[in-house]
Amino acid sequence: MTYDLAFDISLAGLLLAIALWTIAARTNFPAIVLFMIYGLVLAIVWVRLSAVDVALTEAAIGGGVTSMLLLGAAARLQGKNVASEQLGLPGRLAAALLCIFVTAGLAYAVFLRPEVAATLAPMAKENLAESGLGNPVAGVLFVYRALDTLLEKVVLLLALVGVWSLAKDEMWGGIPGLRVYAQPSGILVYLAQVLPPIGIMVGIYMFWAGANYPGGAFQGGTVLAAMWLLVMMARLQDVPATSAPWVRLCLVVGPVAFLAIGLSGFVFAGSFLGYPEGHAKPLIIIAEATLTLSIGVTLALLVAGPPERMPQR
Amino acid sequence: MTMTSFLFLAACFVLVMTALGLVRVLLGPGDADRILSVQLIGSAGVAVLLLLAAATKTPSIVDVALMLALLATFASVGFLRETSASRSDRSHATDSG
Amino acid sequence: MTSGVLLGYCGAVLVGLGLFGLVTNPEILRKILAFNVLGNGVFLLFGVIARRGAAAGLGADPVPQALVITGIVVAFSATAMAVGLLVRLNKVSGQTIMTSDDPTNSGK
Amino acid sequence: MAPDAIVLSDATTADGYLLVLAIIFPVIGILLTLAFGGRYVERIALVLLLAGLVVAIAIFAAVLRDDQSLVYIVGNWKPPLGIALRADGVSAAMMLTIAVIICAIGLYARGEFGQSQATVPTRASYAFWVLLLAIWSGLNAMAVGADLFNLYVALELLTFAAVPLVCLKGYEETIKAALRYMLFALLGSVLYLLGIALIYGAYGTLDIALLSDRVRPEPIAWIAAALMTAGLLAKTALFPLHLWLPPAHAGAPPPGSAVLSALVVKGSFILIVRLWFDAMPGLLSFAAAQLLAALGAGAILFGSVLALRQARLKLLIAYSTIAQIGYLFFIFPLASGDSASTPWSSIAWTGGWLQLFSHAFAKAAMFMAAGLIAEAVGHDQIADLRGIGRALPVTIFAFGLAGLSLMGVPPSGGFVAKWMLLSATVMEGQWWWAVVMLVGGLLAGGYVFMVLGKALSSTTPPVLRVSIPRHSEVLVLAVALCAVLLGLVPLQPSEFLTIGRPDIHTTALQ
Amino acid sequence: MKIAIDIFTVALVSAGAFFFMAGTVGLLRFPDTLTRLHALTKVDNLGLGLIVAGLLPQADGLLSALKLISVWILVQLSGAIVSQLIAQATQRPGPPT
Repeated sequence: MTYDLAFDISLAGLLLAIALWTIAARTNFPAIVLFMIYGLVLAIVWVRLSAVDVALTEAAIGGGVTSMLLLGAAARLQGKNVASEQLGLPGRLAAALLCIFVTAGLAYAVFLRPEVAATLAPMAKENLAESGLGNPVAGVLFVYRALDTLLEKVVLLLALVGVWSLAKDEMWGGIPGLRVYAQPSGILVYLAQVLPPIGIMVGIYMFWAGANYPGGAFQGGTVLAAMWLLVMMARLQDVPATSAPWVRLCLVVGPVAFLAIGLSGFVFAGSFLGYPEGHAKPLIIIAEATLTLSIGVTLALLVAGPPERMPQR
Repeated sequence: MTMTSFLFLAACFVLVMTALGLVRVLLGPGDADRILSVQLIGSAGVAVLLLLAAATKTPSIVDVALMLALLATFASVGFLRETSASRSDRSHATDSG
Repeated sequence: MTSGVLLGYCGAVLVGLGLFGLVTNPEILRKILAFNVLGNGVFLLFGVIARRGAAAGLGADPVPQALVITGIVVAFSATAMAVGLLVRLNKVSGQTIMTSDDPTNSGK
Repeated sequence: MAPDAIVLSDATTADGYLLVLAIIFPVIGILLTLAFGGRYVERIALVLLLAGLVVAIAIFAAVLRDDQSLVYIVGNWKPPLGIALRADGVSAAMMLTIAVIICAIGLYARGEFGQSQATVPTRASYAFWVLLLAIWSGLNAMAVGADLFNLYVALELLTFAAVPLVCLKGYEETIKAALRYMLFALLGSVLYLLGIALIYGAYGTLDIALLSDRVRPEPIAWIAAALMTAGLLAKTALFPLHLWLPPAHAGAPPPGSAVLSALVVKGSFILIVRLWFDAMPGLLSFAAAQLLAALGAGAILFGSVLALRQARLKLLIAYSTIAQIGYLFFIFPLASGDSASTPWSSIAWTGGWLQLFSHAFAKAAMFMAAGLIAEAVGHDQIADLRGIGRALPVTIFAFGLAGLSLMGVPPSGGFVAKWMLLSATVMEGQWWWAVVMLVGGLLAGGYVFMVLGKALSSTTPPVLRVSIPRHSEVLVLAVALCAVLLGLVPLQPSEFLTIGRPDIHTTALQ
Repeated sequence: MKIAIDIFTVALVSAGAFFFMAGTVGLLRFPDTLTRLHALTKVDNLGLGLIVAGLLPQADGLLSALKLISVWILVQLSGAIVSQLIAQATQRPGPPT
């Protein structure tokens, strides 16, 4: 069985070549295109590392929303690239030396593997039954390290507040400046009609499967975000104002539900973010379902950017 | 040669072949050509993942392929945003890398 | 050499590449891309450690996997916020690069 | 007999739930303001500020009463699988400082970001209150975090709240400052995360107490520690990674500057201390400690000299922050020496933390004072502040009091802190740091008097653009007085700051 | 029986991999964007189609087989739409070719 090693070597080589190229490309657009391919190759790498949950996340983020975000940014940037601000050769050499030093240190650290691999896998698996989940990664995210997950959702919302705060004063609460087509081509409208139903199904499947198989709220939410963006870009639905009550409700419903379940743990499970015995799985499903929605809306609005116009009345 | 080895070999072949297609990103000349290679490697990525799913007998890998297939269009849609934006606003310098 | 170790070295190189791009490229958008390459290198190291910790019938240790998923979310939020700042800066001043000189350093 | 660290991590203590509340209360505020679109943002924020202050006092009281750490095991999942929160004496004191300063800043900010009854929420005021709450949540999570990855999330919470605060005004230079800050902060967190990966790979846990037992002085631990420290230094803005700080801290609106300079940079500093003294106690060699302190010395000299050369008041204060952060790093060589049985029983441990607390109060007061001055005269050019002392006597008095603490002149918290650090240099025989500290004190005197001299130089007060409400001035004075009152702490290692430190455990390791 | 199924898989997957190679060659060698687009469509249709068909007998159960087919359909759909989008973009007047 040496073919799998051959595959991994090709994969690693491809990944490095693309990364090198992304860094070295002279202009922005090829760099972004390469970066999109890079995300795709990474998803395969994660599969090879037996981390299918991460592969799904990377595929969803790298393939969908990051591409839209970066291409949208490239389209909005005005003014040409000035190469004169390049760091001088001595500076670049010094930087290269530093980076080689760091890489060497890390490679040495990879080389120095402990005799007994450090792992929490047995412990994570052993305690999983108590929660009724079948996917150990979901177990870590929603049971053992639920506090991290909760705070990370707050980080996501905070990033959105940060992006919104970049609006002009008079546009506050207005409509994000997502680039939509003035006259979308028929084919795009067709795509935006056909793909979202499938996408929403996949998104719900991801979150539903996530309890027992790879997948989960984040992967599902990302798919929903991509689909919603597509619909908005094809002008099948208007971009909502950031002050619209339903938008605000969708944004917070997941974190609020998760936090409420966490706080109810004080009373019913004797601990914050603990789950009462026998009720863990339904509670986690409720949290994941609402989080899927909130994550979808948050990610889409992050891509859409700060408010740039006011709703017309 | 076992089935597993064959599937790995096939995955390896598809991967290397489409990797060569990446040269198109370098050559360009237009952005549409660059997007074409994204499209090619997207399809290849789906194929590779399906082969890996069969080779390692891990059905959940098919979900990753499903995700890639679903989102494969987005690069192109994003690219169209790029051209439509540059058409309407100004001429955009996006030439060879 | 197993594939895990191979991908580990790969992650180390990605970190170096990303760091180099982040430090040397004045173009802000490219700095953001480089940050993502760097971040992915770090995640890859997590992945190699997870793979190394395969036990109890699991293909990889779930704890580092969960950390990576959290990390990817945070990295995406960071990218979105940095892009937002960049677009705003460009709109206000027409700049797309981070100048190396520090206007406040000169004092008077 | 004091329990050792491993036993400590095992059980939730009676008042441990307070630690969760300290993190969660601001989060509730963020979610509420997002849901209700911000019409009530100020009221929600003020209610939660009060609640948070009560929690912080309760935590302080509980630690003081029980003479031991508060511990909370989240979800009843013990480390290494789960996450623990711990508050020792240092955390409790830190949280109280944070609470008092944030509440003061909240009251102060009502002038700039307050909402009258009928108005629709404006962009800046909405964002400010949300970000202030988020910073508080992040800082509390930093203070009580006992898991390296949980601390990473807290660190990011802090970054994502701090960056938009910098460019709230939306001017070109503030956006640029925010972007620069963002890139430095992102680099910092990604390096920190890299260290986490290596540590988990080598030791199989991220819990600080468990790590203190497992980490050995070996190459992998060195590489991880170096990466994490480098990342955190970028976030703390220690020389020579300080480039982002002056434009960012000077560009934010005054309440924002105050919270950034007084508190946010300290968040990552706590983590550096936790890393070297708690998670990897066996790793802090003489050379590493000297290197950290040398960077601190560089910061003191560089920051102070540049502060002297500034024409704008807010930039001067920002450069002074760089210098004052430098003092904090003397804790590494001076507390880890041989003169005391454990680092925490050394005089430098208390001195270092006291420097952190007193600088927090002093710097908050200074930026708040600078904000009032800028509001009154419409600019902050030092050269044109002639006679401002006549117009705003209370504000200038508060500025002067805060300045005393920065210089290290008695009676002030800064004096006691610097005196303790100086004594420690004598006890440790590391006189070279004493020289730096004395020079730094003189330079601080230089820049403080540069401002005061101008402010008091003329007898004719300048025409004020707007009049400053008296209560704002009194508030600034109260914060400055806190910095002075810290000087009443007795000149010996404080018992409180040693509560919950794993004394038996570490000595056994050495 | 097992042998026959395996031979079927090997044959179809090999044929699919061959089409991926053909697609790459086309992408690199064909003179302009539209002909390259044509080459790419071949890959999407035939390359991936053959690989999916080859893997079908290896799937464990009807549901897995259906998932494989739906992945293929999805790639077909997005492939067709992307071809249209790119063709439109290249046909409109403007700087990128």
